[in-house]
Amino acid sequence: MSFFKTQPKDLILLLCFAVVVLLAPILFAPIGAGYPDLLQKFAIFGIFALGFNILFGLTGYLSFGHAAFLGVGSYSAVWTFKLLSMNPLPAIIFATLVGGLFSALIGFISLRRTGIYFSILTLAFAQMSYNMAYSVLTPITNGETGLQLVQSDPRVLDVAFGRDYGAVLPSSDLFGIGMTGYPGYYFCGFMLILCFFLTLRIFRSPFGMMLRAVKSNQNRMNYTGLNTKPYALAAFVISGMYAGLAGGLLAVTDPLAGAERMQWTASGEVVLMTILGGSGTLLGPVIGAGAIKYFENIFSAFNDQILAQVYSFLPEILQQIMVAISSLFVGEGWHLTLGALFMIIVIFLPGGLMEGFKRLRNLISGKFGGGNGSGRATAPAE
Amino acid sequence: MDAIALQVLNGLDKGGAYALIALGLTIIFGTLGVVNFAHGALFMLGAFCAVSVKALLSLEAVTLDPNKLTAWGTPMEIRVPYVETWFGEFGATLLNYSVPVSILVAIPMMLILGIAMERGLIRFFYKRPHAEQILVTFGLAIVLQEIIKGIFGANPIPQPAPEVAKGMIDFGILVGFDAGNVVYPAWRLIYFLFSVAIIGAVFSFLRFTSFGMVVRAGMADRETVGLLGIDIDRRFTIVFGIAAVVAGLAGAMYTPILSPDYHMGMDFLVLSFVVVVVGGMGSLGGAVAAGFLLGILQSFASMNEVKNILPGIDQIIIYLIAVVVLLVRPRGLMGRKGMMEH
Amino acid sequence: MSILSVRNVNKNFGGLKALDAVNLDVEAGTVHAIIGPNGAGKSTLLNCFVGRLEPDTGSVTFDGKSLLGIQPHEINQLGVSRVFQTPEIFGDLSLLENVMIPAFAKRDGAFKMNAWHEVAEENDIHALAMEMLADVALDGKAHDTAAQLSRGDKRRLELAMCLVQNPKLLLLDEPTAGMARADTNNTIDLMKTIAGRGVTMVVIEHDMHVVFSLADKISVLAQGTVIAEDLPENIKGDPRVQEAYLGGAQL
Amino acid sequence: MKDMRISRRGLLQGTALLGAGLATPTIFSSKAWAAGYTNEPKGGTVTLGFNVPQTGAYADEGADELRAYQLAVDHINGEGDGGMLNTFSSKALGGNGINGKKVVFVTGDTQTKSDAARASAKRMIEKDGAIMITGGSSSGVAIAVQGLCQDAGVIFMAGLTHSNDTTGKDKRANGFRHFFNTEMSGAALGPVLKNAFGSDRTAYHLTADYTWGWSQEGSIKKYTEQLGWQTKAAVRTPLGAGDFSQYITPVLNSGADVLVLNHYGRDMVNSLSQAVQFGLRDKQVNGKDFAIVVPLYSRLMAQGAGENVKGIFGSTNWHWSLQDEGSKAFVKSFGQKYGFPPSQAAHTTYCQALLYADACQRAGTFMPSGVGAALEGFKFDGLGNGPTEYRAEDHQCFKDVLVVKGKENPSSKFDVLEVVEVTPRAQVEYPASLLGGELGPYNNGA
Repeated sequence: MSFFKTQPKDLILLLCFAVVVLLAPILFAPIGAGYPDLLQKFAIFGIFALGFNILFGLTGYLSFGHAAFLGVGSYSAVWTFKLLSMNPLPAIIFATLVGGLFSALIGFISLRRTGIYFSILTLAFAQMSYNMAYSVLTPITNGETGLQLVQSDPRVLDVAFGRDYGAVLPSSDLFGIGMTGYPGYYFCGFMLILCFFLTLRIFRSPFGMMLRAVKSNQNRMNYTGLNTKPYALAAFVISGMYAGLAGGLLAVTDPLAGAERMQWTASGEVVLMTILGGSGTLLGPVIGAGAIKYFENIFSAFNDQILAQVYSFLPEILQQIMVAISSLFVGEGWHLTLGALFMIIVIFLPGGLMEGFKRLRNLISGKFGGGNGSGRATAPAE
Repeated sequence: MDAIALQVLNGLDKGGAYALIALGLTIIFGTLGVVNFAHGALFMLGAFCAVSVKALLSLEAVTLDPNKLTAWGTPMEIRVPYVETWFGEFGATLLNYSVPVSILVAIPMMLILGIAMERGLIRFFYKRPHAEQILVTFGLAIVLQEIIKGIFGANPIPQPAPEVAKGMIDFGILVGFDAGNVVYPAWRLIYFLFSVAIIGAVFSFLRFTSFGMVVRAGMADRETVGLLGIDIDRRFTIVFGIAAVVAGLAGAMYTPILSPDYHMGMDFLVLSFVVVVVGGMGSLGGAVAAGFLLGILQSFASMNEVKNILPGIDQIIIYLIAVVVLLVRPRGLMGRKGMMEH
Repeated sequence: MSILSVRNVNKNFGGLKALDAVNLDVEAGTVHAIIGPNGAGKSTLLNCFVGRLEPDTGSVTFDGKSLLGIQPHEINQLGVSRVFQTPEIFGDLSLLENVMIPAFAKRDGAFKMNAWHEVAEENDIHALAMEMLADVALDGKAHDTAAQLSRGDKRRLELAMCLVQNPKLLLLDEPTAGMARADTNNTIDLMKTIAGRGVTMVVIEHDMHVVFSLADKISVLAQGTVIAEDLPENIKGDPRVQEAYLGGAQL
Repeated sequence: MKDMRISRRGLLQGTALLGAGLATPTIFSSKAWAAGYTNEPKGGTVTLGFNVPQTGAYADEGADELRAYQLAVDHINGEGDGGMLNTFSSKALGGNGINGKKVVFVTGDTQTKSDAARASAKRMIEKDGAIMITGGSSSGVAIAVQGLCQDAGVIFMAGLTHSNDTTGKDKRANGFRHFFNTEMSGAALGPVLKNAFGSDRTAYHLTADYTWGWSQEGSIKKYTEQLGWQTKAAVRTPLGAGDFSQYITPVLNSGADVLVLNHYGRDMVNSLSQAVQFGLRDKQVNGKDFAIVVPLYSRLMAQGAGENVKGIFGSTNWHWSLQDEGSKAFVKSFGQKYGFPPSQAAHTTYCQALLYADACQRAGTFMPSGVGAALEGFKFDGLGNGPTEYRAEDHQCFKDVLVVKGKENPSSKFDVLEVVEVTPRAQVEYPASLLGGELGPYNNGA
């Protein structure tokens, strides 16, 4: 079994990753993120970004339409709940498969072009999916409200096995374990670890090397006897499956699928997550996803009351000034923070947060380790 | 027939806006090689130039009327615009013409803004990957629109057209329809003519001035022109400013058509990118042609007769065209080889 | 026996005749140089061998199979490798990876979802790649990023990338263009070694020093036609060739 | 049934393994033995969750909702002038919080997206311990958050949501709506439109292409066609289209003499302004004056349409110019605190907060089933809409509906609408069975 052949360094990385995921409720509690819904989002969008990174980080194809795969994943998961069973396993299996199929279709067409033309093609497909899901396809998607469970759903498998949910609306459960709250988080967390492990294998495999070659020089690849199209398509489909799985998990933890998760801004969000964390790195996208979801959920919740508490150690006038300044960036102003953050990251840390960590490490080892601390000089902004 | 004529007119005024935004985008791309996701924000800022001009003109002297109370018990305010107290009749006229007047303000404002943007941010991104250009300009767009939201709020702010242009013009008579069949709002026709004029001005500037010729040469082959000892960068900075002015004017003049709000730039951004790509990245003629083409097709797709056959077609037509064009003509309608393909 | 045979190939660009009824035979195990003034159609001809261009008429046969109408990667899989005028390498990748990729292409074909094994487990490929890097004296830099190499090193890396596939035919487009004299001599030595292993080579070259050091046979192309094809010593004195080059100046 | 089972035996056996798991009783579920209810307040405070749009197209409306909530919390805690607490017919609240606990609140941004709204509500429930969720400015969000609150076992007091589905097809036991709906808008507008424009009219609908739009279109069609109107066409327009002119041009020569704009928010502002720009307000068709109708008005939005709203009919839940004691008290305390009058969104959320607090106080508990029982069938007055009832069958408030018209000579920028008619509650009432849906039992959570 080649599992055991994983390099010791990678095994340690995987173990550390798993430990952080498992202990997240405790580790993230001090920064106010230790509650199940946000942790679920960390894990789910971590998977989404991991998958996106396989396409963008390795092959360099910038897709602006990946939210569409997340969306169809959610829809197929909710339909699985409605038609088959409230068990999350069939739901995420179908979500992954449908995400893969849909991405194979869109990828096959879009990959006939490269560069920004590819980006616009994926954007166009995703926007068409979104617009249709919002309006014309309402019988399948339930439009603006989003696809929801109802008591009268058939749930064939559940009925066949005599599972009766009584008069209440069922929620998904894994053999009796409800998928909300912390059990739901651990289900997502387990999937995240699994996906991280798969990504690690892909990164270290000859296939992964080929994907990086696609990004580096397609011309040389062709003259080296390699067909770039299937490699790019495979990466596209794999990332589409990750997105489908993420969409499925969104539905597992919260059985509602809304059309707006297919909008182009949602596709843009995963690009930002990947770049913020560091595209092409293993851990970066997960960190980026966490950072953005943290901003979205925590910063938007700050109001003047909370700010006043934060600055309560200051004299009253200073406190008021600080609250006035800070409130521009939190609560309803959290978009401003987000925008400014992107600019800062892209300008000063094009390699994302991972590059920041690396520079920090180099700095520290340069100072205390007495090494030359050169590393690889990263290009300054100019 | 009159229905089709109306939709063509409608497509032309829509297309005018698309073309103007796309023109700036494609110039920036062709000269600087930068994918500017903040271009929609420039359009929005232009619109808010008009808002600001009107707001300044309608600055009011507030006096309290002790005899009248508001519903919540405070004295009623009496508001009189300063321009009317100072300039009387002329002030009222000025206020009436606030949108056209704002053009005079928008030109220098947008030029300064564009140049500042290029010098302060964009120039550091010439050699960076397109993905990073997209991200940094996208971040800038968010920051700009949030600032506008902070100042002007999230609701649309109506900007009426001057009284003379508020009515309708019987366009049909001019081209042989019966009276009253093809009647169209005057301001929209003005907008179309305005966009044609701006496009014409940009084209002749690039075609007939020596500055423009250097720029066009630089677009075709930057290195060679650089080798001739011409300071291309400084010219390109000005080009960026011009693109910003074009977007800003498009926005300012659009305000009577669409009440501006902070988010209007984003709505136009994706659309104008599709226009640029359909036209061919870096192609000026392509951007203009694609802008009008998409505007007209969008109008046709919105007709009942079409929607009844293909429900929802009006919502996807733009993207559908983009897909078809890119698959049939890989570089868009008038794109050049090798542009943006890696 | 000829391994590559070109029969009556024509290629027009617009109204311009780039190749005019070209015939060429490359014998297996020889070094065949193609020379000619700028714009003679040398690169066009080479592009017709690798699937980048399609001739209007005529045939290109390699090892008994037609090279026309198939993709570049399929041609490579038949055993044709190419070195470019400006080195085409994977700049973001390490030297070792640069050489391993063609080795995988040779072993696994044009596409394989080899996503579960680690590269580190591929001991054979690793050893082969290191051996090739040693052959071009780059094994000391195996873990450097390829983009940082000097132009000469890039060229040698590209050669290693081609050689690791053990090609039946190696096409070289001006392999010493832009090189310093010392580098050029190194490259000549390297190519002699390769030729010594029996690899068939087609070389396009301007530098006559290189051509006459290496070639077993020379074809001279001018204005899209082969005006001479002979042994090097015969070409040297051929007046048609001197006529084609700079209107008769001595080579 | 038995026969079918036999024929499906193969399938059943094939999936036996999966089934064994599925059939496992919910022994691991914490709900099985938990007592009490979700987020039962233990200390001296009780936390309410205000979930409003802070970004996106409805941000201004959301900001107004937040202001009203802040005011309501002040009044419940005994600060300020007490506002509508003084006019409210129920006197249970004594200005010392709810059930002796001081009210605190947390806020969140719905972004007017179902996903974001649910995430924000979940945060308030899971992290901040909110005992109820309230707010919102669109029906999709309201329905999504209502479903979440039902699952989580907290009460949801809907904010601005006008779709029939919120208390119809998608109603939930834990959800309550004070705002009116499209059915009531239609019932209220119908007679007024007949009086103003006669019964021989041909209408052309432009409808926002999502559930609320369709719901609105259906109601208006139903009531106007009862009056003898014809419907020429009903065209769906994409949400957020910005420029609606390509949908308006076909109206010009269609022969229709009434344009119904089933749009809300930014779409309403844009489509109305553009319809006026295309001369529709001044047009003559079939010898009659062309008319434009906006079934759901919002004063905040009407400000955005500027002078284009003049003379345009519509309906609204509440307007600050109402002269009853409740409305006057509310406008006074809101206006003095913020310097401008409250919107209908502010009014409805203020009422919802007060109604919730009052129900808890009367029930003596925060347990959803107890609070719900106190709200069901609750009759009250003094909150600005006249005698009102929270109907037990569908948790929908029934009260008078305002038909309004854009004012011809506004005295200030807030004074854009005038009340044309107050349609009595009896006229807009409908049987609960009309809209379908199932409340189901209360969920108290764990």
